Amino acid sequence: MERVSEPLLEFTDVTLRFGGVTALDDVSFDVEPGELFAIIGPNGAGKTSIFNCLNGVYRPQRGTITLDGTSLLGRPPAAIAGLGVARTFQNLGLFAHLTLIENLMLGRHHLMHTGFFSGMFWWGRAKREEITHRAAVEEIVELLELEPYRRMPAGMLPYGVAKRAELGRALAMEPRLLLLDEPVAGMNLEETEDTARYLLEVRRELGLAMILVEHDMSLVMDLADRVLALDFGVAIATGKPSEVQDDPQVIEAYLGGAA
Amino acid sequence: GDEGDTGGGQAGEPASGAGFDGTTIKLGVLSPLSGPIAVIGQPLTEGNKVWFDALNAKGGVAGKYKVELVQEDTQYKPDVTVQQYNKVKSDVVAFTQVLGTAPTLAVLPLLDSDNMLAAPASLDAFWVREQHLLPVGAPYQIQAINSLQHYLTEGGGNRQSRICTMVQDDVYGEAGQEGVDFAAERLGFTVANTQKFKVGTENYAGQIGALAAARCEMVFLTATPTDAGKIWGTAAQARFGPKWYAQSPSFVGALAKSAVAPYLRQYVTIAAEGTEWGDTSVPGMRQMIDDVERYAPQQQPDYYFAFGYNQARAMTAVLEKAVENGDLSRDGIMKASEQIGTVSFDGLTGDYTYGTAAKRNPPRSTTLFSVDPSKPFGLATLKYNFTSDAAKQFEFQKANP
Amino acid sequence: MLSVNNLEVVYDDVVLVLRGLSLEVPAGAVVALLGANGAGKTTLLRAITGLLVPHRGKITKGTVQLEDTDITAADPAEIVRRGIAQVMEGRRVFAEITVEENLRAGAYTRRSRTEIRESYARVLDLFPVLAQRRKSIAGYLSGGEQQMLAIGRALMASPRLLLLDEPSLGLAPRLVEQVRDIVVQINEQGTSVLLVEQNAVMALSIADYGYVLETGKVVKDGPSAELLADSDIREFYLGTSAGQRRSFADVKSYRRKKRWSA
Amino acid sequence: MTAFLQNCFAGLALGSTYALVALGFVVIFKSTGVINFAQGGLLALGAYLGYTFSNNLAVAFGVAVLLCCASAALVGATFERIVLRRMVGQPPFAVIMITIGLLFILEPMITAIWGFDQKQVTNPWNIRTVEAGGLVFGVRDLWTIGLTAAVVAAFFAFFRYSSLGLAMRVTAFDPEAALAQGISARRVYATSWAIAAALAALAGILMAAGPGGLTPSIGFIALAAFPAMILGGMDSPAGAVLGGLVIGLAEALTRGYQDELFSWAGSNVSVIVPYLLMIVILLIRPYGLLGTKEVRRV
Amino acid sequence: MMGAHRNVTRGYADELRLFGTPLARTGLAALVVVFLVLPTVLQDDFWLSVLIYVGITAIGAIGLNLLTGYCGQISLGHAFFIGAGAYVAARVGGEIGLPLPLWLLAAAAIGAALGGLIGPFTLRLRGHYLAIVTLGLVFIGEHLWRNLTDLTGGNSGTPVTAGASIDPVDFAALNLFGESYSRNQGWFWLVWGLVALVALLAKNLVRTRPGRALQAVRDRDQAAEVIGVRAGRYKIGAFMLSSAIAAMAGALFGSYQQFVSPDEWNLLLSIQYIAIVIVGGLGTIFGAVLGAIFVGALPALIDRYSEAIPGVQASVGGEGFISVFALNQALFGLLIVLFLVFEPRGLAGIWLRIKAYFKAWPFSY
Ligand SMILES: Nc1ncnc2c1ncn2[C@@H]1O[C@H](COP(=O)(O)OP(=O)(O)OP(=O)(O)O)[C@@H](O)[C@H]1O
Ligand SMILES: Nc1ncnc2c1ncn2[C@@H]1O[C@H](COP(=O)(O)OP(=O)(O)OP(=O)(O)O)[C@@H](O)[C@H]1O
Ligand SMILES: [Mg+2]
Ligand SMILES: [Mg+2]
Repeated sequence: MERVSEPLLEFTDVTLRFGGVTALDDVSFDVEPGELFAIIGPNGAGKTSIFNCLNGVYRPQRGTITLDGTSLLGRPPAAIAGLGVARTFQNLGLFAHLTLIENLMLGRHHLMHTGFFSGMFWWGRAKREEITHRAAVEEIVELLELEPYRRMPAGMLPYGVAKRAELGRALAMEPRLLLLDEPVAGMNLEETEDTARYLLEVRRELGLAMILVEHDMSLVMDLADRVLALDFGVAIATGKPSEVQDDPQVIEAYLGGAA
Repeated sequence: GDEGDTGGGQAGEPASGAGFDGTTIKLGVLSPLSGPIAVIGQPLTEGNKVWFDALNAKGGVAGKYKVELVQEDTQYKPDVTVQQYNKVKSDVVAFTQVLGTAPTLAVLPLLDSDNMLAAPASLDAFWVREQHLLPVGAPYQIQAINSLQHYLTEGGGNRQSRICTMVQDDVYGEAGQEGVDFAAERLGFTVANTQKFKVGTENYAGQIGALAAARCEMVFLTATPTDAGKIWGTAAQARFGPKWYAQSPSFVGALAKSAVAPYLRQYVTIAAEGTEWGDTSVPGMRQMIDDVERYAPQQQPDYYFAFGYNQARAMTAVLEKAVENGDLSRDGIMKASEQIGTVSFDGLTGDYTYGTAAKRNPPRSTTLFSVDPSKPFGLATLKYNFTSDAAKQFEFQKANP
Repeated sequence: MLSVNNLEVVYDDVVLVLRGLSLEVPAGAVVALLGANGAGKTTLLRAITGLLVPHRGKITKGTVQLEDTDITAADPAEIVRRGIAQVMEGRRVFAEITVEENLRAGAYTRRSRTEIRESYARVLDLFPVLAQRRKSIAGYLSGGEQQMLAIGRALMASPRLLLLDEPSLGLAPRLVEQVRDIVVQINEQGTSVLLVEQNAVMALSIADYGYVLETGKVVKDGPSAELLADSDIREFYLGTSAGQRRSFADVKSYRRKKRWSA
Repeated sequence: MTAFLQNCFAGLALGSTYALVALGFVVIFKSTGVINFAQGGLLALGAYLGYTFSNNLAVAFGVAVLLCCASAALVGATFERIVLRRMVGQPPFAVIMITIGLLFILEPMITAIWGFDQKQVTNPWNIRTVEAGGLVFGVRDLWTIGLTAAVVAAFFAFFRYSSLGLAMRVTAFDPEAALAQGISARRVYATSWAIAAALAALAGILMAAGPGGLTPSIGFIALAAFPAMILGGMDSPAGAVLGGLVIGLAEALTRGYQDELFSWAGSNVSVIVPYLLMIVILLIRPYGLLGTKEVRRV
Repeated sequence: MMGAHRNVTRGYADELRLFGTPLARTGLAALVVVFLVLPTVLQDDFWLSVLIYVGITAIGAIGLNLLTGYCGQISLGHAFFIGAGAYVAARVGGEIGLPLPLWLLAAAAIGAALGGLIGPFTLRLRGHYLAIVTLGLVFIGEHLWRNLTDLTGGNSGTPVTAGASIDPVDFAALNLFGESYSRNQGWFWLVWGLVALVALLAKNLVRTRPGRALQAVRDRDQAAEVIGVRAGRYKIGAFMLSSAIAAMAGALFGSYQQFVSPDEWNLLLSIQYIAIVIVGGLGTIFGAVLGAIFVGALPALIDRYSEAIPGVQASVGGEGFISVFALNQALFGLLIVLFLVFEPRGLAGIWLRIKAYFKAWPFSY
């Protein structure tokens, strides 16, 4: 791929260890603005760990991570969210007792300003803010076809819907970089197609960059611009989807006979 | 009140009104009747009741008006006490018992604004100067002062003796400490060591160790029975044997039957009032024993019972006066409480001079007891009805100046 | 082996989720259960294993029959003791204890120490990753590793009937194959399987019989070969209606939604 | 030095009682994930049952101790039978509240049955002492320490050789998933409540045999055992024992040296020393000395 | 125009109304009427004082529910902050003599400051560990209250003479339209007016950005961080807010009771507050008020009627197995147990059930 601009995200020489486990071993990659970048690899390869480093949940022992020239290392997760990094979670990170709408509104938390006091004294700013942001959230609800679940507590949502709601919450954050950790796990083909469509639509309309971690290879192959394959924390291949798919090391470690 | 036109001092039938329906006088009791402090509240209330049962059997107040108690459980909490006070205040002419320093202080403003009379169930010194309270007995400070005087004159001590205190960390403890400090000033000794403890402490080895290390020859103790038992048990185990003087609420009959009894016999003196339980040579005691046998035969000898009995007696004096004045309204009761003068308790406790709060003079006598398991309550008179000079000089202040 | 008759389940006293659902798992068979999100698959499994109570759910009608015994709303522990084990939705590994302890917990109903040791060795054999991380705290495993643990834990019970709620969820393609093989293998050893899967290709390829669920009702069922040939199933579950797989990149936004019951 | 050792012994004896109570807390926490506020009530109940056996039925004290532990265990198990089994999978808060409710029930029942007055439990120890090396040891204190050690040893052996420990932990962590493994939450709850009640009863009867006798407020000790449980780590039986001893020693020593060292801190500072110590330790080790760290991962 | 179904709301502004539906509006109107009329009908000082204490407790419980129910931080230290507030009222309202709004605000400020001191513990400690540390706060507080004699009056307590007047209205001696009202009547209006105000403010808080953030922190604090919620700040904020409200409740408590002593701020009080928020329903403002009514008024009710039960000893020394007072406590405990077995989500849960039933009506399911 031609370098058209400065990369949005530079993830350089990152090493992350937990006790004896090396989750990431000198991993580097970068993501262009508007690019859909996929990370694949066997279970435990370190994919989610990359996200956790990006988010500031884990602090890597070595390496640098910059977003648009700003270093992300050492910043608390909330600050990184404020810089425009949004994320969906592999094991669902919805707030179980809040309704779907409230979960999505939380995505807009860093875009809003109401504090304890202005919240208590509802009339005026807090109310206006609620209404504006609610409108933005409703757009996402419509886009992701979540209407029937609006008021259902997230804990009661069926698994697939919950995944979609997570995507919605991440979108509500109006991010520059969207991290998707297995967004179609637990979805059937029809639902996967829907999600693919949402992702493409979002990309077309908002032009934001995405990193996709997914075990559904057909989705990765169809959507990704570039793919990084990891094994045991080591980057074993990077490139166009078709190239990576044919890489013998990737087949051996990850795909097996299926692909 | 609406019966104000009967006027004070005018003999005649008192008009019916709140708490008095023309035949029966109702009195309130605000006491912890459940929870941990019910150990005290139950016998106190029983004491109230036995007195009035006996009185009613004789016809009642002025021989014609029966007295009925309206009991409410305060759980020893000030807020519950306020609620319960409000609950019964319009059904009673006065309160013959309010138990607990904090609960009493919490209803005090209400007593003032309602012009209601209540008899507090503790020997706190600052009740003396509250017009709306009707205390009985010699306050804790007096017990302490008299004890110290006794120790220095007849108890084998002198001003150079190492005199210590062990007091519980609350108002009751502070009252004891205040008495000792007052005595120290008047009698010219210094307090060598003071140990404070929290009610319900599990282990007293530290304090006893400290008292022993301070080589205390005499320890004045302010406690309640559970703690006192543990304290003496620990002292006995540590083979620490000073002369203990303990405030009356520290003792309970069960202690004299417990394993520490031999130790208590040897080292402990209890400062209280009146006479031994069952000592029929004292008329007040004779009457009380009779009444107990008749109206509460299951009642064990109990210090708090006697206290409740005395409270009821003081209240009866007020009621008699109010009936004589023909006015059982709150104002009438208050007026009567100022007029009763000296009330005799027939030796159960010292005589109390009532009147306006500023002029009241509580009894200042103390009876010292030694522990004797063969006695009904486990106490044998050591020195009967004794008033020290220092005690006479003690001045009483208001609760909330 | 298992038969569910006309089952009705209500959550929270108001939300009717299963509406007279009936289904059979013959002894020794693998039965696949397909259905969109929210169709009620997980709810059915909960109803079978007696786990509705913590979700404020109730069986209001119908029965669940294990061989000759009625186990409708029986005590869950009792149901496990009768030989039903399950892989729960969302993995539900015990995060604060080690992998090994998780597996031991799975064998709780079994008494023979030697048999437990055998099963243990077998699970570690199936999932070498777990063997490596035997002493790790389960909560720190990666998502896929936790999924393996959840499957392993269910295998530790050595059940007669195994309920699998999306076992392939979050597993790498190579492992999905492996899980398929495991299911086949344990089925061959005599365990009946009820398999809830979104990966319809995988599920139908090993199942003897399949059910399609929609809003709490069975809308289609049949031998898997029949289902695999069904044109609707091919289009909506396998994505191969025209013989060739559609690319996700070409999905049109006006796509028709398939709803059998509509 | 003698004074110091004497204080240490007092602390050890007190700490043993704390350890028993804290162990009861831990057992219930381990299986249900809640603090059992009724522990003090069970302790008082056990003590009064012991009193009835020992005084009213006049059985030998040793037998009375066994009987009171057994009957307290029965009460604990019955409580599970009537109430707790209906709470499987319900929010822990509701269960906490139920233990508070139980405390509210137990307390007045005890006073209704046994009254408020102080009881003296017939026992072979009383205030007897033995002397050794210049130190005086209360016989009851020696027994308390000894029995605690024995019970704790038996407890650990039991957990070592039964799968119950694991079952308890997973039931507390995720009752639903535990059920799915065939772990009967009911049995787990019943057993842990029985054990906790028996431990409480033992602590209660040992305390009641002391010089202070027995009054309904005996259950208050449970409050003092909170810091012991927390300081050791809420889900660690070994931690409970360690915490109990540490708190007991700290309390006894501060009390012994209150005048010399802590007079500036107000009278009676020893009462709050356990809490201060607990706070300091938790700041350094947020899960107590031996507690399990909560796993949080996204 | 088509009549909209009562469950359908149009537009967000509509949906955001607290009393949007006709039913809710009717309920509100009924509550206002009860509020205004009750003290004139029910002049009984007992019930009024019970309800005043209940109201004060409800305010404190709303505060605790924000912390425990919404933010998930269990605190057993509420009694400490209540006590602190009472002493502020005694000094600032009583001694210095500032008027009601000022001593209330002063109490809130001091409460918030104390909460801010303790708050950082929440960053490090989780769940029950935090609960027990805050429990320690009660004991340490009790030690302080006993020893800071100048502030608290020490063991003997202190009178609280803080007045209840907002010039020119004195709630302790209301004089409206030529009618004069008793202290208890005035206090009823004052306290329940404040309950309504605090409940409204709290409700607003929890339905806007900060409230959602609190709940997110409760449900999953790490995920909350990742989506941009500064969990630590909200935890401390919740602690400060909750203790500020607690201190206000304490100040009202002191001022109404006119006397307070260190024994009152004990663990039992904290437990009572926890009981209220659990019985009422965690994470609902309405529940906190219901819980306070339940816990505060139920014993009074049992007290009234338990004498009719056979086997009960109506007074000390009377016949019967169990005294009416002991029975009262036991019944209270029993009701709590039964009730939570029936509905673990508390009173608010029952309310939700009823609502859900009516929403679905006439179609069940
Ligand atoms: N907090 C942690 N503590 C200890 N080990 C961890 C922690 N987080 C991750 N690991 C380990 O690091 C490795 C990489 O985990 P990671 O979650 O990144 O895998 P993954 O590639 O996302 O796998 P999957 O596809 O299964 O989700 C795993 O072996 C995991 O057990
Ligand atoms: N605890 C609950 N309370 C109320 N409704 C619930 C609850 N759990 C599930 N539901 C509802 O029941 C329906 C079926 O849910 P279920 O989880 O069984 O679906 P599923 O088929 O397993 O879906 P998925 O494939 O997404 O896991 C859904 O509409 C869901 O919203
Ligand atoms: Mg992952
Ligand atoms: Mg499901």
